Amino acid sequence: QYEPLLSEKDLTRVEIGEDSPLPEELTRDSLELPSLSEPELARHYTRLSQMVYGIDSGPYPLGSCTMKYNPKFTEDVAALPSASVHPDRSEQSVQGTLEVLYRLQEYLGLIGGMDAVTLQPPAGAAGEFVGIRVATAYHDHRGEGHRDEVIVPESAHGTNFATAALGGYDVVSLPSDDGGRVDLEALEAALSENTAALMLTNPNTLGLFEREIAEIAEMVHDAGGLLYYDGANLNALLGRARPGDMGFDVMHYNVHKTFATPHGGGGPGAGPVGVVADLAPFLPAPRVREADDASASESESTYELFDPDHTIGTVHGFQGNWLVLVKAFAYIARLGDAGLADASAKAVLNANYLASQIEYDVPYGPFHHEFVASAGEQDAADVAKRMLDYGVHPPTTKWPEIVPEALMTEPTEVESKATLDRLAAAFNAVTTDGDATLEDAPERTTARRIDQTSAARNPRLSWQALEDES
Amino acid sequence: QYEPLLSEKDLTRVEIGEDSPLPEELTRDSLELPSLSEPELARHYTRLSQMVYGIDSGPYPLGSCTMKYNPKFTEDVAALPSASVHPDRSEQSVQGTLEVLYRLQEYLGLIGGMDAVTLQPPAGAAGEFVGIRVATAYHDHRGEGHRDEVIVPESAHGTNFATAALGGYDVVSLPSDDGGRVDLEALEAALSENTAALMLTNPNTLGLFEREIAEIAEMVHDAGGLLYYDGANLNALLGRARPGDMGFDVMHYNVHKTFATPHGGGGPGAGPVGVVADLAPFLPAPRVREADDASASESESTYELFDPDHTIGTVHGFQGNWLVLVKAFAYIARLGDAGLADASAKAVLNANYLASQIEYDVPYGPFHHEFVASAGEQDAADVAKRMLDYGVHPPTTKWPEIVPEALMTEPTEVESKATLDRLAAAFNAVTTDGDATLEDAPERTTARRIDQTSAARNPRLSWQALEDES
Amino acid sequence: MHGSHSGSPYAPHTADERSAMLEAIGVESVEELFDVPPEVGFEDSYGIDARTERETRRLVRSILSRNDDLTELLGRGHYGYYVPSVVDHLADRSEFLTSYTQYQPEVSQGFLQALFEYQSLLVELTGLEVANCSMYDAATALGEAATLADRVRDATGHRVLVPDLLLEGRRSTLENYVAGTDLVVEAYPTDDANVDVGGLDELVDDDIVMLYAENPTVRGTIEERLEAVGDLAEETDALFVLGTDPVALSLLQRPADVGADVVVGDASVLGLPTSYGMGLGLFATSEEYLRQVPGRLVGASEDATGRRAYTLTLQTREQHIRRERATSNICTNQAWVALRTAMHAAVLGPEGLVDLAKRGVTRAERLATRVDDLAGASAPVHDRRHVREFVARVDQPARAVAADLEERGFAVHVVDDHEIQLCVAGVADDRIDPFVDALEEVIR
Amino acid sequence: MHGSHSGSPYAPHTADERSAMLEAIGVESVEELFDVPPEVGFEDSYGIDARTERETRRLVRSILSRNDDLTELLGRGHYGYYVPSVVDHLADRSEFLTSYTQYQPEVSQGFLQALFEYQSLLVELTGLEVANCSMYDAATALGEAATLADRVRDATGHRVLVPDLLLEGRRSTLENYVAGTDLVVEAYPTDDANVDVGGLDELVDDDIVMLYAENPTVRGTIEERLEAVGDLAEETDALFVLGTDPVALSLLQRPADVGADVVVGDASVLGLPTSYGMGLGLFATSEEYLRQVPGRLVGASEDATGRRAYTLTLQTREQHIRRERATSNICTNQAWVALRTAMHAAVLGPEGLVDLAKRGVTRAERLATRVDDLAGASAPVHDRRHVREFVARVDQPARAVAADLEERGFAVHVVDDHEIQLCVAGVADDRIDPFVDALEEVIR
Repeated sequence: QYEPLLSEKDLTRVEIGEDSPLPEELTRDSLELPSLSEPELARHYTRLSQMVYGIDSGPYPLGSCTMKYNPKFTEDVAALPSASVHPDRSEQSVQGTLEVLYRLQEYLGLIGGMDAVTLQPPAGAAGEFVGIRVATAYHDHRGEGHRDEVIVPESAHGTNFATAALGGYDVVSLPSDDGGRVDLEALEAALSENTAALMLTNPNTLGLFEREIAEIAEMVHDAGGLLYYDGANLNALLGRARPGDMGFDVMHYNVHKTFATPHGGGGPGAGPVGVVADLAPFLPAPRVREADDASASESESTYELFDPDHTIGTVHGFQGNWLVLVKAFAYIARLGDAGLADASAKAVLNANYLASQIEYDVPYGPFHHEFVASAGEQDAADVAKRMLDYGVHPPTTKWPEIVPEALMTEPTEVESKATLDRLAAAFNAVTTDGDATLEDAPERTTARRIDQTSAARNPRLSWQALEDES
Repeated sequence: QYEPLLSEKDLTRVEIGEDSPLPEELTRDSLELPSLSEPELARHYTRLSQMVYGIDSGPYPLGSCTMKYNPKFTEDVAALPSASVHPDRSEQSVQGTLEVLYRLQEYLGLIGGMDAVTLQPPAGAAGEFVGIRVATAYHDHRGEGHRDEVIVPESAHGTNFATAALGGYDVVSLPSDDGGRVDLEALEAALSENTAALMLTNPNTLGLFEREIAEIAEMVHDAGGLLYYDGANLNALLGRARPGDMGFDVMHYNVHKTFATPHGGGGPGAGPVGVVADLAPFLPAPRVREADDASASESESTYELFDPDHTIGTVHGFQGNWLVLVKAFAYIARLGDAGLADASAKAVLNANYLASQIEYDVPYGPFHHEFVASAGEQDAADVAKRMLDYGVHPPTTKWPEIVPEALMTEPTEVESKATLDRLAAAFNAVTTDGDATLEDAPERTTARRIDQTSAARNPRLSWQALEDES
Repeated sequence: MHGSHSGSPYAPHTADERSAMLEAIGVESVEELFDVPPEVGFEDSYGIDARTERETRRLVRSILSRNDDLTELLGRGHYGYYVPSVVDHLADRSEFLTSYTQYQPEVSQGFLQALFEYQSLLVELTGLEVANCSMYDAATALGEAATLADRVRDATGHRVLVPDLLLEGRRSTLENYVAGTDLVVEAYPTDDANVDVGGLDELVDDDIVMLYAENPTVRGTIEERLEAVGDLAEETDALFVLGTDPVALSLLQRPADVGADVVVGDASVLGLPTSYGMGLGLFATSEEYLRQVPGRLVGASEDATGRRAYTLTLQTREQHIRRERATSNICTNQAWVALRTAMHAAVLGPEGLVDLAKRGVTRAERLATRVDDLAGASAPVHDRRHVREFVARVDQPARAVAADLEERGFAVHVVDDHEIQLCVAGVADDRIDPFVDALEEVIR
Repeated sequence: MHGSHSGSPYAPHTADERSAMLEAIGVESVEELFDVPPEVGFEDSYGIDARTERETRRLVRSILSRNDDLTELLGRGHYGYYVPSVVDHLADRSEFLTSYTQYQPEVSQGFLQALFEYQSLLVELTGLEVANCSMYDAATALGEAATLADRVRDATGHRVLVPDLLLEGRRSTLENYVAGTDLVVEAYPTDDANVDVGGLDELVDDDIVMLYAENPTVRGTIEERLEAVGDLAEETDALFVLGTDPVALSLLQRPADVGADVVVGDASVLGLPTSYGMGLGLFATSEEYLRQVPGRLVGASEDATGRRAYTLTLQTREQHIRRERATSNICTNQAWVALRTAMHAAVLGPEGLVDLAKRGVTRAERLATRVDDLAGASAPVHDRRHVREFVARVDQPARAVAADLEERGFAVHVVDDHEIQLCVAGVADDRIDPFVDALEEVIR
């Protein structure tokens, strides 16, 4: 059932007329937008929502995205009126907000094994950028500003490459070894006096733990570089291992992945960054700390903002995605040690179980939280489309490229065995579908296969563009 | 897509074992119910919700049900933590709740032209019951306990008949005149010294205003009876006419109809009752009033509960559907005089416009908030099923019986012209559908035509009954 | 924003549209459509100001802020169990909230299935075969049980026996429900809060059509001799009606096992927080009375393709079909609360339900022991097992104790001159110590 | 309730299921699946206690209750406009909230359409042809604009000019974004809070790749000579980047009409209440730079049956395809906030938007007049037209004035030793009088 664009329901032009409080040279002439009543809008967006597949619709095993169930109660805490404060309030008047932030910094430090945390980065890629900027500041501070290379494994997230480039670095791509892990010889060759950092995720994008991480860390450190941990896969390790203990110097956390804040159709997330003590002075400003309060007799601490000594400044106009951070805090406070460890245990159990149940070839292993199957002779993108017809969301496709026609699958801990079986059945059903079926898929969805090529060739990015056309 | 019953997903039997704090003779042996995780339940109920047509899905012109858009903000006020209080709290500690109730009593009194209001009845039918019980108490009090008949027009809501019977009255059915209104001669004939009350709704179920209401009131009063107003159709009259001014002695309000509280899949609603001064002493206990507060200097009034002198007692264990009442209060406070009058104006405009656009015969008129079309040679129930295929909710069918194959249609004020046109198009499309199509309808819904007969012949009312069968 | 300035913000139409509509109707103005004779017209105004949404929210918030923020140790038929957030979020989905009675089952399958699951929950809890999908509350369910008894029992019988401790709201509502029948309501004696079986036996004769007992009782005691009550009812062919609730049922004796014919009560102990008494009337009975059941029933059926489908069924019992011969006048009921109750029970699962009920016993009895240890108080007053709540004796006047506790942030029931009642159901664990401290202070 | 006792309450599996799964995998225990060498394993615990949902909610509520309940007259880039309830209810529908980037458009049409409508809203507001569907906030959008300038302008240019009054958070973020390029950020002078066009002219040369101005300015003044700024940019082939927001744009000059090449700003002035600075980066530009735009774009297309359908498009600009040659590193963005912004704008409609903007002018200027009337204060400091906010001079030290106001329940900005800034955006009408009274008291 087609839902018209708002502009197809109404367009009303309002002239900025004589009752304008401003002289006309300071104003626009008119504004033309849909003018609709609340009931009409409620129906519009209700209908649109029904054309969206979310976590509550079914399994969503997008590899590397950690699509886990978002507990409803965290929405309630973020919606508390007391959570709605302006960032320019005096510190004294927002002690509650500062306490949440401080406690979350502490939680994340514990979980990552890091000495200092900033909550400012509004997303994982922003966290990476902070990491890279901190690395630059650190090297500059030590008089090693010449380091202009960042090493990134071939199988890394695209953001790693893009972030390094945004930071002004040359990217040195690192091939994998036959087992799908970092090739130590290649690493040795890549490292030099120009190495600023190696960016890794562990387990890597194949779901494999980099067993030689201690040696890797030593090599990078010996070369004078820093070791960066991409937190995208942290959901595999809660209660089992900490990046700080592995020798990582700086890491980001994806709270929308590991700590179950909603993905919101693409965001907002949050990408806090943790660092070892040596790097703490370079973190973005401001951070939160307990104040040395004269009135120490009080049972409640007082919190204050402070700028790290050699701060890189800010990477956000204010202090990041507060409403997301408070949900992450609530999630961690709810689960505690036992819940977090259980989440990772079941995430790993689920990934391995699902891998054992599907008929597509699954190279490498053993896996942690995700695995990458190969669609073999089939086109992975077609496989994904066809899986939609079986009522499930498909995995990430065609990446990492180390596996041909990759189906990168991360079921997370929230799926029941019954759902994993249903998901496996969907994978397996597609294995026997013929080319024609695959190419025609999906056929049971709101929209059938969408023409991406013409969308890009003839970009129509607004209702105005559609009108111009017709 | 079939959604299994919870019991088809899991059934877990928990034994009331040795760790029970009670001796086994005081306990059951075991409890067997589905044991599912929050993510699984979120999906279950999300999926179930998607198989329900609500106001936010599209037009819902169920005649006599006044399915209007439910403003979202009233949910927020009902969800305020301060709204969650126990009914046995001291009056002093729930002044906020009492003030809302008092103000709502006042609002409803103004809107109905009534002198006293009780908010206790939890639904319209419960309101009717209060009205009937109050009438009994009133007559008894005056030594006229012999009055044992309640007159109800043929076209009245089924609840009127059932309520009168529940109150112990013989029901005297009153035919309509050719114009669809009360037949005054028949009324004259029905009235006697045994008449306790006449129950009317105005506009009546055909959407017609009982123009001779003043005369009707006089006749009933002359016979010593009371005139009861069924508030189901009050949405037609806001700002235009008040039952009290027409001579009604007692009335109920359906806050889920007139005052936009959600219908909740069948309830809860609320059915406050207003009465003229003579009947006030008989209302249910307790009611709310302003206290004669010694500290009169305060700007805020103090409120207290009191029992009317000759109260009929209670019709609810506590004080009715508070969470519904607070939404009704917020709705009235939001709209005010102008908004309420506009709601009725547009409800009447919409009904008349829609009536003018549909090709089915629409006898009687002019209409207020609703009209009754006739499906003619078609079966009204089939017409309704077929309308589902056009994506709209059908009207009430086969009632009132005064119109053959009735299609009782009440679009309410919330529908736009575009939606009314879509609704008319759906009606009109069905006029040309053949018998086979009608009998097969609906074909585009979640479930196809459901077999009502076998459901009633072989009642299976629980998952246990389904299991026993298989 | 159509109409936001001077009309309903929820009613659209531009001036152009209104004109077109009037033209189609064939009138000049909306006024013409109102067929109200001038002598009964309303020319005045109500005097109710319109407000913006924000102002309205602030108004209600401001008024409700006059409610004191108390920890409620209140029960007696209305309980403040914590309702998991997921229940709010799912039940508030507008498809559920804004739909109405499932007259068109083909587009209401989701709600029907949820109600079917609610019925099934009650079937398991009660052991009876039939549960309807709601009455208004415990009191009205009790009233409906009496009219059922009136219909199904010997026409000569007319006595309904209820415990002398019955809550006034329930007794009075019951009396209103039977006012149109020949039935009379009489109280039987209780012994230390439970049924005085001997005393009851003396009252029972063939004129009894209904015998009502509660478990737990209004004083929180667990009824110990339900089988005996059931036997008495059976002997006299009276309908045995048992009042209880889903949490109690998760642990206490199954009504079917003690011979109950009808189970009533408030099912919203699951699903709703304290709501100033808003409830959900539980009504379950045996298959024998299926066609006499009041209220709505959802049944399983098949659609035209043979697939499982749900529908309202046995509607010929209902007022919209049967009119004055209906089994009840109920139409709008508490369906959405039933949905919430089903959801809450599902979130708890059988383990959670049993655990919640068990904690009701252990926490109540533990608190009673602590109160008993205080100088100036003894508890429980009744030498019985308790669940959720109990009566305590205080040396000080109970009213003054309650008032002093209220000043300290706690609400309790006053039962008698020197008796208060304390309920732990909705009370967080960490509020118990402060309560005991406050009680100790005020009863000194 | 699986796993609620000692594990994650959001992860199912009974013991039986776990056994079956382990068997299928071919291992004895979950531990075996963890391929973590002991030397980097974590044997300790974090020391974080688990809590029930209720306890967790109470914990957060208790902590946040330490935030004072103040009326915020705060703005400067973050505004507390009232967000209609319907926005919360619709945006919180879980399909929207719990989905992710629309990699599979066939099951994401609803979100894509909403984002397409968001883009269209910005196209109308800015007059530019292309709007992406979000950056993080105004500051990061400004940073992205600079990297865009770096890509599209003469490779030899390296100067970025920004107003000397630019908010520190924006300037610092911009500097971080250009740290990996040759660009340097320089400030141009302002004159009474607006662009000093003469002073700017002196700074401009062919080495300028980007010229940034804001309307309204950080001090709430309306920029009067945007055409002149646009002309200067055009003369030097610099990218003219204009910072603004959707409410301001509803009334103020259309960026396209003054020659803006890129519009940035915080679009969450609609859609979010005050959120401690959480925002929504608005990014619009002309078609010329389409293939250099950072972030996601939704385009209209057709599905296999020829029906209109929406999809993410031009993804070859993005990091997951183009890696180090991407137009930005952004992946997760602020899509859900964009949805809320689109909804809020739709609820207001064009009339409501224009009205909101107009009231921003009249209410700010009216408050300035009232403040000016007070002894010990003068306002506005800048002899300009204002929208939403303005700077006031106070004879008393500004810091003390702000602190005293805070004690009386009002939060204001301190701009300088004797300057405070007052914003009316989110302030209810009936809070203005009390504020003026409080201000009068504290500046005496």
